[in-house]
Amino acid sequence: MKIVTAIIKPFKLDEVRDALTALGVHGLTVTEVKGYGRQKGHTEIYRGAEYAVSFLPKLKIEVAVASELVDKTIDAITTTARTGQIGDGKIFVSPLERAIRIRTGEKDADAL
Amino acid sequence: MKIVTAIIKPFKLDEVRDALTALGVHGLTVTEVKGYGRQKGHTEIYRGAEYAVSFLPKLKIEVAVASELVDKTIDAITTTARTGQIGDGKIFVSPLERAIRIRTGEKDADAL
Amino acid sequence: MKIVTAIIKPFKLDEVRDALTALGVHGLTVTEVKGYGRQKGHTEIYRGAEYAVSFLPKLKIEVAVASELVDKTIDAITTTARTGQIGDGKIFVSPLERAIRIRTGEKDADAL
Amino acid sequence: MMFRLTRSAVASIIAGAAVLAQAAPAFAGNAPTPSAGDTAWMLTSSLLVLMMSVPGLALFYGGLVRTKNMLSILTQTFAIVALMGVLWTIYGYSLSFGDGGPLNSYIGGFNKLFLKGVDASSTAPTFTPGHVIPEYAYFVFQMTFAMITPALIIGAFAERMKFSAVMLFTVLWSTIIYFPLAHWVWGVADPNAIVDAATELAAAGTEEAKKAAQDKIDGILASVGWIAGGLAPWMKGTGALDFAGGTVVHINAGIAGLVGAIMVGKRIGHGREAMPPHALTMSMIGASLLWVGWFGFNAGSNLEANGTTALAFVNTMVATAAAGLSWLLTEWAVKGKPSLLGLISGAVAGLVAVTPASGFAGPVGSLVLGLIVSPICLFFVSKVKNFFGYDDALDVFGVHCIGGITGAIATGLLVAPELGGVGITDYTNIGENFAGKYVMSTQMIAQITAVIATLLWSGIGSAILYKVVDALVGLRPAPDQEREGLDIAEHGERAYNY
Amino acid sequence: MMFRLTRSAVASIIAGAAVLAQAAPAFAGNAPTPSAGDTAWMLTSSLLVLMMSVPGLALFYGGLVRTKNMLSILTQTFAIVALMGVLWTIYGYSLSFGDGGPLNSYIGGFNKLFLKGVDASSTAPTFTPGHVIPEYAYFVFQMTFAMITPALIIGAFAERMKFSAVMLFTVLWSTIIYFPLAHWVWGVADPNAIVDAATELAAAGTEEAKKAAQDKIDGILASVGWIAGGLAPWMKGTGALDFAGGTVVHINAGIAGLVGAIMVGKRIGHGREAMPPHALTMSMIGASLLWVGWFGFNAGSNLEANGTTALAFVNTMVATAAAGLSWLLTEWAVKGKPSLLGLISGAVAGLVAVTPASGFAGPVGSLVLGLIVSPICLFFVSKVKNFFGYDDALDVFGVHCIGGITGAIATGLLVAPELGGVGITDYTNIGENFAGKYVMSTQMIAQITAVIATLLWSGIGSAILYKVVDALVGLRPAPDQEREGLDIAEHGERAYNY
Amino acid sequence: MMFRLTRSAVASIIAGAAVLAQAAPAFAGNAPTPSAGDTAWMLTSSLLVLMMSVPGLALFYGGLVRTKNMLSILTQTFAIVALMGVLWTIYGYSLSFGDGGPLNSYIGGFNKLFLKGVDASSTAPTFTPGHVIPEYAYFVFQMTFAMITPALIIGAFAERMKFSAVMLFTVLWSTIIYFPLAHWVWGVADPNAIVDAATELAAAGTEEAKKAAQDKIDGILASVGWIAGGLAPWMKGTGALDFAGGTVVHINAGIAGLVGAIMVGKRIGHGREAMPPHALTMSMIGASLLWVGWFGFNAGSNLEANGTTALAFVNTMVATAAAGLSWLLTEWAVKGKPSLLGLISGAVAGLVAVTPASGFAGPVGSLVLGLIVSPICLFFVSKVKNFFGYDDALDVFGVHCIGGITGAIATGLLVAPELGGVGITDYTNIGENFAGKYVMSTQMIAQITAVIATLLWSGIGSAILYKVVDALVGLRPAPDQEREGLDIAEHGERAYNY
Ligand SMILES: Nc1ncnc2c1ncn2[C@@H]1O[C@H](COP(=O)(O)OP(=O)(O)O)[C@@H](O)[C@H]1O
Ligand SMILES: Nc1ncnc2c1ncn2[C@@H]1O[C@H](COP(=O)(O)OP(=O)(O)O)[C@@H](O)[C@H]1O
Ligand SMILES: Nc1ncnc2c1ncn2[C@@H]1O[C@H](COP(=O)(O)OP(=O)(O)O)[C@@H](O)[C@H]1O
Repeated sequence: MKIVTAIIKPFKLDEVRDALTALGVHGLTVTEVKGYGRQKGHTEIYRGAEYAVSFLPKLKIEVAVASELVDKTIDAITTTARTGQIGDGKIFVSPLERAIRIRTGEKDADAL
Repeated sequence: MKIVTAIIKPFKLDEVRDALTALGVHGLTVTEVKGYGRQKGHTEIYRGAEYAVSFLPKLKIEVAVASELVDKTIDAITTTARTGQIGDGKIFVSPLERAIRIRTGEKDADAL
Repeated sequence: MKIVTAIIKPFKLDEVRDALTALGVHGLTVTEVKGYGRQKGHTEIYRGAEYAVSFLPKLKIEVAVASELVDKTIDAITTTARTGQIGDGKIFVSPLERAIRIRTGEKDADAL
Repeated sequence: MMFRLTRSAVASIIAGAAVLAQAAPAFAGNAPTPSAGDTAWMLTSSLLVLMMSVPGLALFYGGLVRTKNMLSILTQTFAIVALMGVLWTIYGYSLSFGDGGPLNSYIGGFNKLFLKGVDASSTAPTFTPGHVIPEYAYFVFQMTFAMITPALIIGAFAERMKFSAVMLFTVLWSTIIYFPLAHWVWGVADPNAIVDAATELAAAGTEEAKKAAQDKIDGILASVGWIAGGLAPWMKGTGALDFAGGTVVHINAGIAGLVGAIMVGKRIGHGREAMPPHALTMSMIGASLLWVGWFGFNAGSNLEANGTTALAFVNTMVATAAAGLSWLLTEWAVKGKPSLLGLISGAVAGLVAVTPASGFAGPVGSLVLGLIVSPICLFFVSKVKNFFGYDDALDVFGVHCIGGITGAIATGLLVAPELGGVGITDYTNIGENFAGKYVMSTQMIAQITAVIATLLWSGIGSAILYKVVDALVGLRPAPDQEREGLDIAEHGERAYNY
Repeated sequence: MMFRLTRSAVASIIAGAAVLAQAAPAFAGNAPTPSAGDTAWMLTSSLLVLMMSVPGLALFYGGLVRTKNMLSILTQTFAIVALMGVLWTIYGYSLSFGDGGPLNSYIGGFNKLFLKGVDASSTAPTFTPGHVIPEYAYFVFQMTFAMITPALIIGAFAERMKFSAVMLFTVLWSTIIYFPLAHWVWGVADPNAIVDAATELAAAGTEEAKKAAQDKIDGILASVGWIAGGLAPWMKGTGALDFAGGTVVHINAGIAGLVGAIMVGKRIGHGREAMPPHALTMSMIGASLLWVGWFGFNAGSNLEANGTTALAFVNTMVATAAAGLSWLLTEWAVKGKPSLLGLISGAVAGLVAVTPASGFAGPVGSLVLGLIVSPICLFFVSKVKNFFGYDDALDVFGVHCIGGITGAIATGLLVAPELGGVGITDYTNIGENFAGKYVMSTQMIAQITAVIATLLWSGIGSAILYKVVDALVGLRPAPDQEREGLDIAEHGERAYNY
Repeated sequence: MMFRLTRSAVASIIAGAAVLAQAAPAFAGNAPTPSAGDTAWMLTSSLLVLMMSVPGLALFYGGLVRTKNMLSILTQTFAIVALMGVLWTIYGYSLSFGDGGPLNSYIGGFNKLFLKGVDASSTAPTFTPGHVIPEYAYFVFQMTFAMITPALIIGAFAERMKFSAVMLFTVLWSTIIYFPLAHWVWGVADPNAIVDAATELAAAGTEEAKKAAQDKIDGILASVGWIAGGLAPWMKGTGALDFAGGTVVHINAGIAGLVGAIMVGKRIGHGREAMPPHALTMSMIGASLLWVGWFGFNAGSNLEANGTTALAFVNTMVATAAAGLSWLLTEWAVKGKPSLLGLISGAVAGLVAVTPASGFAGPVGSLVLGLIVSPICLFFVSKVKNFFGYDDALDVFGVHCIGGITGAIATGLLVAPELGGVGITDYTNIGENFAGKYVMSTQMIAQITAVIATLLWSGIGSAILYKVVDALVGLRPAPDQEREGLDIAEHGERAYNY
């Protein structure tokens, strides 16, 4: 199993979620994050003071999937989350050794 | 070492925390997340418009533990976080290669 | 590639970010988290009731870096985020198998 | 801003010997002086209406948009208020309440530009012969109405119009639509003048004296706003009743909003993305302050602090309570849950509906009006809006225009003494306390004329002005900017940095 | 709502020839007319009291609950206000201030259902012979009191009662507990009637004339609320002093809240989970608006704008400042840190305590009252509450009931001229400006009677009503719903979508 | 608080026979009685000024700090208000408005400690001979000014001063700086006394009678605050004009804030870390309530509800609108984006600038004043502040002190009849409605004297007091506490627990 972590633009969430459900991914976890990268931020001016805001609001999506589903998952996310502009985000894949469903105690594949 | 990540229902935090401390886990990190899964959300109605809210508030707990503690940790979380209803959440275990305590520079086991 | 995850004190963010950019790390993702550990919290009193607040605000920084950059990254973070007081935080290093840039589809090293 | 004295008001006046004594000189043409009580009430009312706009309306609207557009609502509202304060002082007051000479039935004049000739001792008449208030008080009370009306419009095209467009539109719209309309409906004759002339008539011995006096009366009654004086042929001299601005303020702003919402187009993601209110707490604060401030709007419109003022106050209280409750219960029955948003939307609908009726209807009439207006508005904001699919973001049309029409029509009925109303007044009838004759059919024609005239003038006029603004500065920001939110894109700020 | 005229008030009246002149006719039985100044003040006061409820109280309470229950507090408060506005118009006013005929010492009558017989020229007496205000102003001022009182109760069982239960309870409680109690305490005689009768008595030549006049006086004094008139045998005709509602509003709501908190039970997680206020900022706004609005509540209760009104205003200012400071310092000393919540809780405690005393005590007396009430309330909300372990979520009992009792008792002392108070009034004593005789013992008996009567009537009555409501619709939502929060479970909305 | 009657006011008075009739006795020395209308207005004004402080100013400031210091601002503001309410009652009123005997030009006396000798029938003179208001109303109106002034200061050293230091400083500063200064500027003669003496003079037959009367006049005019009476040799008897407190309130607080900001030092991270306002929504609510409440501050300062009151009201409206707009446009032009913070900062700057001029200037003069004050203040808060690098956190100096100075100087010009001002008044000139002689040069000298005197007295005095406080309790919290935020460190609470 793998944990697929994607950093995306906030307004893309619903599309990505739908694409993943279509794949048969039954669940995911979303976190509001701030991203720093190539994408330029904006400046805010309060009376005298100017602030360069380089951290931009992004969403982090974490999906635990069976290894064989990883590629499909990546495709689904890339296609739906892409706008073609700087700041679209990243996808990271890390190993997942075990998964447990708290309610039932089911393990690994059954837990997803 | 492993990173144990648990998605739980918010009001279970204190119980889980206590169970972990009892195990001798000295620290953990909590993040507010939104979860999508089998658990049904609710609908909100604002004047005309209806919204199906499918993302539910959850807490993500991350604990770095020595490998031998993983099972105990999982048990502690499952038992305390379980309500038996859909939406209780998941536990994920991933490999952790290194850990450093910033204050002292202590490494790995000593850093936890 | 590795994912370096650091839990730091909030007001240290800018310093850490600058140190990393100096290293040539082009991006990172920040999450507001609550940390529980050795560092004592404070008590809040509302009319009659007293609450011991043991969860303290921290920032979680996630950086995907090429393996050879890991040590430099760790040093950069430790030196800048350290105040020498309890609660400075931790650094965790986990394996990262794949990375994709959503915009271009670039892979791994090129994606960072 | 009623243009006819309610009989009860006169009654209560006649009753008080002291007051009569003070009123007497007026008939003899001496200048009456303002009473401290009336002045205190009018100043209090003026600041209450300001409070309706900022922070009231700004919060009511602001809470309903998404976080990223919060400041754009607050800035637009506050900026419109500031802008109108300046325009009103320079030429708005003069165009609305100045003397239009031969054109007086359609527009005021330039005689009061920059408050020319007005000082601390100038006075303005009330609706009770022999009573006046400082003209400055009248000027500033009317200013607050000119401030809030354009601010009401922005809710319709919230989250997607450029700030520059909003400001430019406000300048044009207030000048070309609002000031003339205010003159049509509120450009009325000075009761003292009528009463004096009528007194002459009564006293006139010779025929030509009679004729002279009669001509004088006719002249006075002819030189008023055409809706106020019922000057359209089919109105037969019966003017429309609008105690505090159902037509000039609410129908006017409501239709201008609808047209704007349609012409600027839907918000990106409308219908697809969820756009829940970002802070209902703020909307509740706003609605509450609207309610509190509205007493200045309605009861202040009596221009005095007397029994009729208390009546307008009671009506404003009762209709609002009834309408809030009625929306809550309807929603509870229909959608299964009683929501705060429904409750406060109902309260606002009640306030809008009772506005034209507040000084004419009786409390029980207002209670009924409140109970019925909510289901009507709810039907429009849920069913009608979805059916036609226009994006009236904050339901300016559904609540203000529809609620305003309901109130304007109802006023024609509820003023009837048989329905507990205060009846009609005729200043020339000095014998019987200015009692006038109420005829339902004629009155309803007047009411409907006022409604239709407002819908046409403001609807068509606004459409043209939006086109002009679009041509000059463009109505809409770039899609990316709209997506990022107007706060950062247009104002370079964020509402919250928690 | 004081039912006795303060001597100073009379003094200031007697002083002004102009006023006397106006007052004179009253003695001769002619109808006095309302002054614009008094009318303006009463209308301003009415909207201020509305502002106390919405948004004031709603925010003060709402800020103290958890995010997930914010809207439930706002909705309950706003809905209760709307509901009471309707009930008050239909029958509340009649039951509270109508004529109860033979039962008049216990309850008003049905003669004013739907405001029967009231129009813009109707007037209500004030506490100065020869003065009146429009009855509509009196009606709506009293309405705002009926709106806020039930809203005060909800703080005690916040976060855990069904909306339907709250609404049903409000209907029953206001009808069966509040309206009668208001009549007991505020159902007073028209000063003009007394003075006229007393004048007759003075003028009476023959014995039977004397007797007739005396009977008239006795009749008038007998047909009042039993607490107001001191009609209980042990009260010996000395009525309780409650200038603005310490008993009817605060003790009444406070005890009803305590009973409710106990009967509905503790919140899930009470004592185990931390339940810090979700937005003290909102509570601070609420407390501030309560303070601002409370001037309408207290100074408005003088029903006129005169020197006594200014006294009530000053007392409200001074006691609140002193109480806020006193709570802050006590907490600082005892708990080590001065908190905002403590400061605003103290201010509210001061407002509650000074309410019954505001028109009777002197400023220095109010200063002292403010200083002592805070430690008393702090002791109840921290020590007593924890000791008994009831879950009075927002301390309605600890602040309103205890503060109200402190104030009610203190009023009996602070009214004493030796303590800077204004003394007692006796309208029959027209010779010496209605100077009355103050006897501490009798006065204290009257005060204590009022307190105990309120505690018993409201305490027992409320207990029964909660049972009824529980039987009919159930008091409490399902545990899951309570855990999810009432906002989503009951209203289908969320307070914040940042 | 103007100490001269504006001619227009007199005019409007003289006009009304009724009023004259009432005024007449005053000249004969009889006690006039307060009118209900004036009393209602003064009480309304008092609560409006309270609303400016809490929640107005607290929110305006609170929204601009970081989340972690929100409660510290709210607590400091509310606590200062409570503290000043107590001090004012005990000795503040006496020191400011009591009789200082031989020292009367510099300080009031102890004759009114604990409101000695004041009761509900005591009255205070207004600026119209023959008019009075209840002294309690005057007392409490003035109290609200003493409450807000020290609260204005805290914005300058926000986020970094200990609560104990703030409280101690407030006690010392109000006692040693504010009360005397208030007496200098607002310690004026009773118009009735002057007019009575002048009447005697006119009537005086014999030489010594003339002399006696003249001496009386001179005596009265000499026993006033030195700035009010123009008693400094170079002022030649021409007092400074400050209608509502440009010097006493705004310049005074502004300079004290600047000194404090410098002495306590910069915030940790100032210049390096971004410190954006945490909730501009709150600042907008605050600014709006400041505007609404300011009508009590300015128009209330006329102490009556008449034409001049309406003028002050209009000026307050117009200048604020113009200044808000002007800041918005300047910023738009200079920085490229029109911001909400700029808009509301401009509005506040306009309110500050028009304060001293509100009852003297004409509406057009106020319009111009509003347009120019914003660029001036913007220049100070952006350029000057950055140039010198002091950390005036919330721009108390840049907006209140600079805006106050602009207004104080402008008042000297705008009062000129040629510029639409109301002109100067001289109570001894009873023949021509108290018309006085305006000489620009002398008037400007008086204005500048008032400004400089305030800057020196408050600047130097405050510096000493900060040193004293630092020595006694320390000004600044530990760095860690400052970093954690004053809310938790000092008050043990958090503003938001979402
Ligand atoms: N090395 C990295 N480690 C973790 N997150 C990163 C890294 N680089 C970028 N990100 C995240 O991806 C987001 C988008 O990256 P950015 O460079 O702005 O645009 P693009 O994705 O088009 O390259 C950033 O806002 C950040 O949240
Ligand atoms: N495949 C997944 N990857 C990541 N998080 C998941 C996944 N499936 C479920 N979750 C998280 O677990 C939570 C609970 O899952 P859900 O299916 O609702 O109930 P249950 O845990 O009883 O199966 C979800 O809200 C989501 O946050
Ligand atoms: N075992 C752990 N797993 C995950 N996070 C941890 C763990 N231990 C500590 N942390 C995080 O590190 C932060 C600092 O740890 P703490 O023990 O308070 O001080 P120090 O870092 O000086 O040891 C904690 O607030 C928590 O967020």
